[in-house]
Amino acid sequence: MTEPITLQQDETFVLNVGPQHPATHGVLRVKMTMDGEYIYNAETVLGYIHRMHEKMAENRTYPQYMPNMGRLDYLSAMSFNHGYALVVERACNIEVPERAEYIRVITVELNRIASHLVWLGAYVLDLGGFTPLMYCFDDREQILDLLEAVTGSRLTYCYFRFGGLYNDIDDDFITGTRAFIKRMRKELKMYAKLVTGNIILMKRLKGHGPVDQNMCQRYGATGPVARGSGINYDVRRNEPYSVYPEFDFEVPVYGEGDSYARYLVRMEEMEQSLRIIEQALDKLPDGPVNPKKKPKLIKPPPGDYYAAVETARGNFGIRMVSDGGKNAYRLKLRSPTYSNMHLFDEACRGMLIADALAFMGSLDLVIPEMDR
Amino acid sequence: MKIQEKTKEALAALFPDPPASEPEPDDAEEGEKKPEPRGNGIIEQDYHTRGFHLDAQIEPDQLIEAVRILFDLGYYLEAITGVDWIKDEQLEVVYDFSRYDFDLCRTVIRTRVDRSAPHLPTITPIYTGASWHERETHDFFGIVFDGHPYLVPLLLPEDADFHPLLKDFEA
Amino acid sequence: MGTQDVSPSIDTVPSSFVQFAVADKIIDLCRANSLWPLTFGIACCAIEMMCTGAARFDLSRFGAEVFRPSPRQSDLMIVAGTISKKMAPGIKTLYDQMPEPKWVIALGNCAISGGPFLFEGQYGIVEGADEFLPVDVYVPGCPPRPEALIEGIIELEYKITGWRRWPKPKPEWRSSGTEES
Amino acid sequence: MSLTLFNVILAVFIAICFVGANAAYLVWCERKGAGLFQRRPGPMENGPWGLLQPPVDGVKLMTKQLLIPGGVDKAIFMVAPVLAMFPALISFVTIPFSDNIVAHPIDVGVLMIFAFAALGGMSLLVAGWGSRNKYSMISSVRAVSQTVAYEIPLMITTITIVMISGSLNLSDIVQTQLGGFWSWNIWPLQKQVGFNLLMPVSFLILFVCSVAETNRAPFDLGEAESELVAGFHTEYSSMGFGLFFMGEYANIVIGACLTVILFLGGWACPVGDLGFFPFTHHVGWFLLKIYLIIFVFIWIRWTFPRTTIYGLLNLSWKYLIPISLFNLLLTAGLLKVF
Amino acid sequence: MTPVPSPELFSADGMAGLIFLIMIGVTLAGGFIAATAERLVRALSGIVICFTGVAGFYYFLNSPFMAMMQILIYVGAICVTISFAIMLAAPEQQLKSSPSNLLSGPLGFMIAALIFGGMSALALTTEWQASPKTASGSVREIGIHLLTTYSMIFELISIVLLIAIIGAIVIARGGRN
Amino acid sequence: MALLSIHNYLTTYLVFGAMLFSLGIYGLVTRKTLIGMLIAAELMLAGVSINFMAFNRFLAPDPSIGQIFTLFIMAIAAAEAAIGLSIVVAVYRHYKTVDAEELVNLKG
Amino acid sequence: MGGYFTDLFTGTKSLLDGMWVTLKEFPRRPVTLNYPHESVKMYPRFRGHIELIGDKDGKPNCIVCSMCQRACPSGCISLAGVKPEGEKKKVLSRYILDFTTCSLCGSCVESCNFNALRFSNEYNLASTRKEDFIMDLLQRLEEQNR
Repeated sequence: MTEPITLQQDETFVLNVGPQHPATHGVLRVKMTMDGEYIYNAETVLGYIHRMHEKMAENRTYPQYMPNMGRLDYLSAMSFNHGYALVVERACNIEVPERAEYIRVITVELNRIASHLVWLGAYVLDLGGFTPLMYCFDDREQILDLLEAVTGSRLTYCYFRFGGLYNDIDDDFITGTRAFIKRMRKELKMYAKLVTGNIILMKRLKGHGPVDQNMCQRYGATGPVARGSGINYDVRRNEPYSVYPEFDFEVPVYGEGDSYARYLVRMEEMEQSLRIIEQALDKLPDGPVNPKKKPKLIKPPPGDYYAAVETARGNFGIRMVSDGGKNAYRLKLRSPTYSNMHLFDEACRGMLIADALAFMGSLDLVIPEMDR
Repeated sequence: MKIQEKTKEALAALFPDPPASEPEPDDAEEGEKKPEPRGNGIIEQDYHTRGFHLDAQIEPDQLIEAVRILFDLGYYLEAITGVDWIKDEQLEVVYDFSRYDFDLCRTVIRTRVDRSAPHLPTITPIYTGASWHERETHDFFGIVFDGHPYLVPLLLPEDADFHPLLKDFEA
Repeated sequence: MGTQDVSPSIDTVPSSFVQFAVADKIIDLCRANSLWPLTFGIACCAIEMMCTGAARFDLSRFGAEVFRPSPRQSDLMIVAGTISKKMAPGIKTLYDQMPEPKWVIALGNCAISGGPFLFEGQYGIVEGADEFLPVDVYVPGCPPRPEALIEGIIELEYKITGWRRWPKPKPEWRSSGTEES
Repeated sequence: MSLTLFNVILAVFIAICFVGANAAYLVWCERKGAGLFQRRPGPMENGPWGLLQPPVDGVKLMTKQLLIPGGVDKAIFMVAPVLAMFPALISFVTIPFSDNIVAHPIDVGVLMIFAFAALGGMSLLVAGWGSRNKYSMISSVRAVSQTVAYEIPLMITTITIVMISGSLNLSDIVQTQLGGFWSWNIWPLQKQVGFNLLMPVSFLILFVCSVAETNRAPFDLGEAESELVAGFHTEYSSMGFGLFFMGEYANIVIGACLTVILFLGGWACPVGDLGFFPFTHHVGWFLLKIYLIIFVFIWIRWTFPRTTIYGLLNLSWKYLIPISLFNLLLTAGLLKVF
Repeated sequence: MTPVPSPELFSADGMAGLIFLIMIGVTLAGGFIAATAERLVRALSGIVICFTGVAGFYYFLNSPFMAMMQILIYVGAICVTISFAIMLAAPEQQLKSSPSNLLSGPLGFMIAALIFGGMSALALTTEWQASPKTASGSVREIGIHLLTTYSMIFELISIVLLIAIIGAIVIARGGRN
Repeated sequence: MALLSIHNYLTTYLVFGAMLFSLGIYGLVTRKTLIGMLIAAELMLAGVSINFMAFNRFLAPDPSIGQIFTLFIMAIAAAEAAIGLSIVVAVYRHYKTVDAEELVNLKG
Repeated sequence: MGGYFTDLFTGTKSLLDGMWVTLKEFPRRPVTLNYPHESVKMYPRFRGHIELIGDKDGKPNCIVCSMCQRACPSGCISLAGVKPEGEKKKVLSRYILDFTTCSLCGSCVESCNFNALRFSNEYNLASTRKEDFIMDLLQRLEEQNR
């Protein structure tokens, strides 16, 4: 059903998907103009969970703003912690101890797996399968247990500090993580059988939701969406930060540009994350997790600063404008799904509603991160 | 040729008389008493302290041209944002660009408009994805992007008539 | 969709057609043990809500796992997340579309009072679900642990029936020491 | 025939009880089964193993407010759930639970089941229509086109069996499969047709079709949650929804019964005649078989993602119909030869 | 035709009679709705009820096979097709249909009443001659007849159906390409 | 209780068939839309079929003949419905109406 | 034509594979923790709401320096102290935590230099009243000492 269909505008009706709709994973609203079950065009309405993050940055001190990072994208909160820590460290020129860097990478990658697991479960739920969601959440609980033992929270971590971490990890965490890696490898094989190879899923995803490279460039799509379209772009590789250059991992790239390619990219990323964690655990140095000298008051010198990290959904950038005060003068959060979702309108035209929703799921949306 | 130099060369064509290479604007930003608005031109920034490589300040009417250059060089648009310099009575609009390949060059294009009548041309014909970014900037700062096909509030309620990120905004 | 005005008070729960006390009690008991929530997540707390339904915590043990996508078939609205001013009318509509008797749980600090997003001069959020909904049970936390949501549902059952079926477990530390590193 | 009419009334009453109990407890089985497939226990707290959950839900649904959305055609809105439940009930009267337990052994039993299944399809249409909701509308159109598409292979397969048995009467169809499991229609070895390799395939087709006919996952396009909210019953609350729910499970039982009767020997004992009591063991075998089939229904539902409408039609037109047609011809040829 | 003795109400025959009466009521009501309802959706519902009732008559007329076919074909196929057509072709405001002019209502009624009067008079006054049964009319016999005596008609009907399907596709096609 | 045994008389069915037939006629005359007319026509066919079935049951020597006739009627009705509805759809596509009286363009 | 049958067979096989996976899970023990029956033990670093640490006599360690109040991003701590006659140090007289706006970031505990604050292990708070979560920590400390 990929051949283009001439749609007639005079026979259309408007279908309002959302803000409360099971497929939108939150409070996104898409006004679809439909011709039968085909989509004529779709207008996305955002802002149902706009939480004023950028305004809050202007009236909170730099350390006080850290908790917000956990709530921007609650599924990969660690990456956002990392991004914010990076930009402030860059601005104030704070050295991070090596052990802290390694622990950061471990927690970020664990969080990335957790995030992809939620995506996998929710995506298959979108496609109508319920059981994989339960398995994914069960596996995710293992990660949450590990991270909770370290950070004290399950979801909205506020673990990174400028120059270091809230606290060190212990041996239980290391043994637990190793056990988890072993378990997860087995579970990934199970998912491959249960979900990836499933003919129904393949038929639904292969060849649907095409996103090409030109489109990625025009919309600024990053992360698995870009990598599913054959763009070898991963901030961890292209713009190395933290200790990522130390690790041997691959950036999965698939050129098909369809929903299935994005699906495979994420599935493979989980494996690569496991590899990174394993290497980081092996190389984990001793030492403190907080720098010896840390400015008492965080006051970056005036100017513009930028930092980007690779979250589970793509390139997350922070532009921080400082005027030398205790608060940021302006803090812009460049969230990956904001750009990724934007291409939905163009790409979904002429699709069946079922395919369009499968396509939307493959973009891996986290609405609060989009609306900020 | 490294992309950074290429970009710099291409962008330099925008400025008929390149500004003197003295790092005067840089100094101005580093805590001088009189924050003199920086002149147009390109500055190469230190990536390790700033996080980006090229920093070009241009006139609003040069915007389309500059963005077209970057599009042709394979840049993608990361974000558009505004900064309210209330003391200068100006609004700065910042365009962040980055590249997909390993030859990394983050480029920032910034332009300033008057706070009383903020108008800029839209770049949606070049970067379709700029649409939401421009709408968002319109939401937050009230900057009008001329020629934008659908400039209605995106993040704020449909009937919102306030611009919350302006420094003189009060709820 | 047709909406109707329902006065925001829990006293409007219609008493059943059987006017006997025992029958009423049985009906209350049935209602309390068959709370079908609306599939409606807003933000972070929605993920914890999903966790509560998932294998580790399993809301289905209490007969409350039937997440209905349509408000017409649900009894319980779990407001899980920050309510923005743009969203509030929508939530109100959803609440009005639910048939009586219906209950509301405010899950997480955002739904209770605006939570971490409450600051002076804020322009975007509603400060608590109870500003426009009759909230029955509050579950604090940011986000609350899934146990807290289960506790909230038990609390709601207590409110409906006046009988607490399970005692509240006392919190314990995992290791003997209560000090943290 | 009028002499048996009184029995019909009685039988319908019994059928209502049977279907009601079945529908209620199948919901429990579904939830429990779903739980066990998903590493969790399912309903536990209400009664032992949550066994009181169905009555609790039932009472709750019955005492809930019945909302009728503004602007709908009330008569049509109200009649749809009844129309969903009623055909399933009627179909039960002709199902032979054993050689002597059948409410009303109508000569064209197979046809009757199909006829009332068609009536059930009508109810979805009416429900979706009466709701005045775009999701419901799309959903009901989908559900009906799906039902129509899958009736074709279902009927062709059934005709194959009818040809083998030489009767439209369900009891007669079972009678031809007596004498051990090897004489069931599912196996290629047949007294009448000799060696037909396509019989197991044909069984699979019938099974897939009965899954599709009952709108179950992976063919539950009508109530595709992530696309169409709750499908045709989006606007139904209280018992209106409850009736749809029960109707769905009643249809599952019918589908399972049909599968068992046509292919798995109905109430016939797998090996000779093993029963201790001449009366119960047949019923016992029959129930065992249908619950086994229902277990597979549940198992499938909690394993697979949903297909799309075109995937579903593709499956029907590209695979099921050609294969079942081919099998029909083959069987006819074999019948002629042997 | 020999008169049949009236049964007791609470005997099996009596119940059968009662059910027959109810069925007449339901069928007539359905037919009435189908013929007069303002909204096409209701008319469709009416005709579904009516056809189900007619199937009941067939059952009483010793032909369960025809009863089932009636439901299967009329309700399962024809009514569904009609409903699709209503959905496709009739927007909300056109679902209603009122009498086209003042005359057609009474006129239609008069014609209908005339035909009904004539036909029922004919039915009541004619002396119907029953002939002795030579066969049972079972499904098997129908099948044998269809493939022997009436095989020509059977084939023709098949061709008509085929042409109808092709024609329907040809005519209705063309909206989308 | 003579009423309880009326199902054993041929006349009952004949009168009843006539009733459905005339209802169909009434509908056909008064209905404005094509679909409405089609429904009415189906009603008439049902009335005719009942006659066939009744004669078949009470009078005919071989009771399968009437059933075969009714079957044929059903087949014709199905064909008619398919064709009629495709015409309705095509007409609607073309003229955006299903009102029979507005379709003057069809003439000539 | 070859694709037709390969499709059929690989498709069926993939479906059976999936069914085998779920079937293997069916007889396994659920991983569920029966919450009201089994109590969950909290990790030592678990972040509940904060509570005061008392010394041996049950007096709070707090010296009313207000660091926690200043560090809190959402301003949910309000405390006051009185200076009794003849003593140098202030004594805590009121410590109110508005838990409904807390974001559990841990800044307060981190900023406390006098070992006066810690996280409690109350993970299952729920109430029908909102006011229950505006906690008087001093009172809570007294209750714990009792």
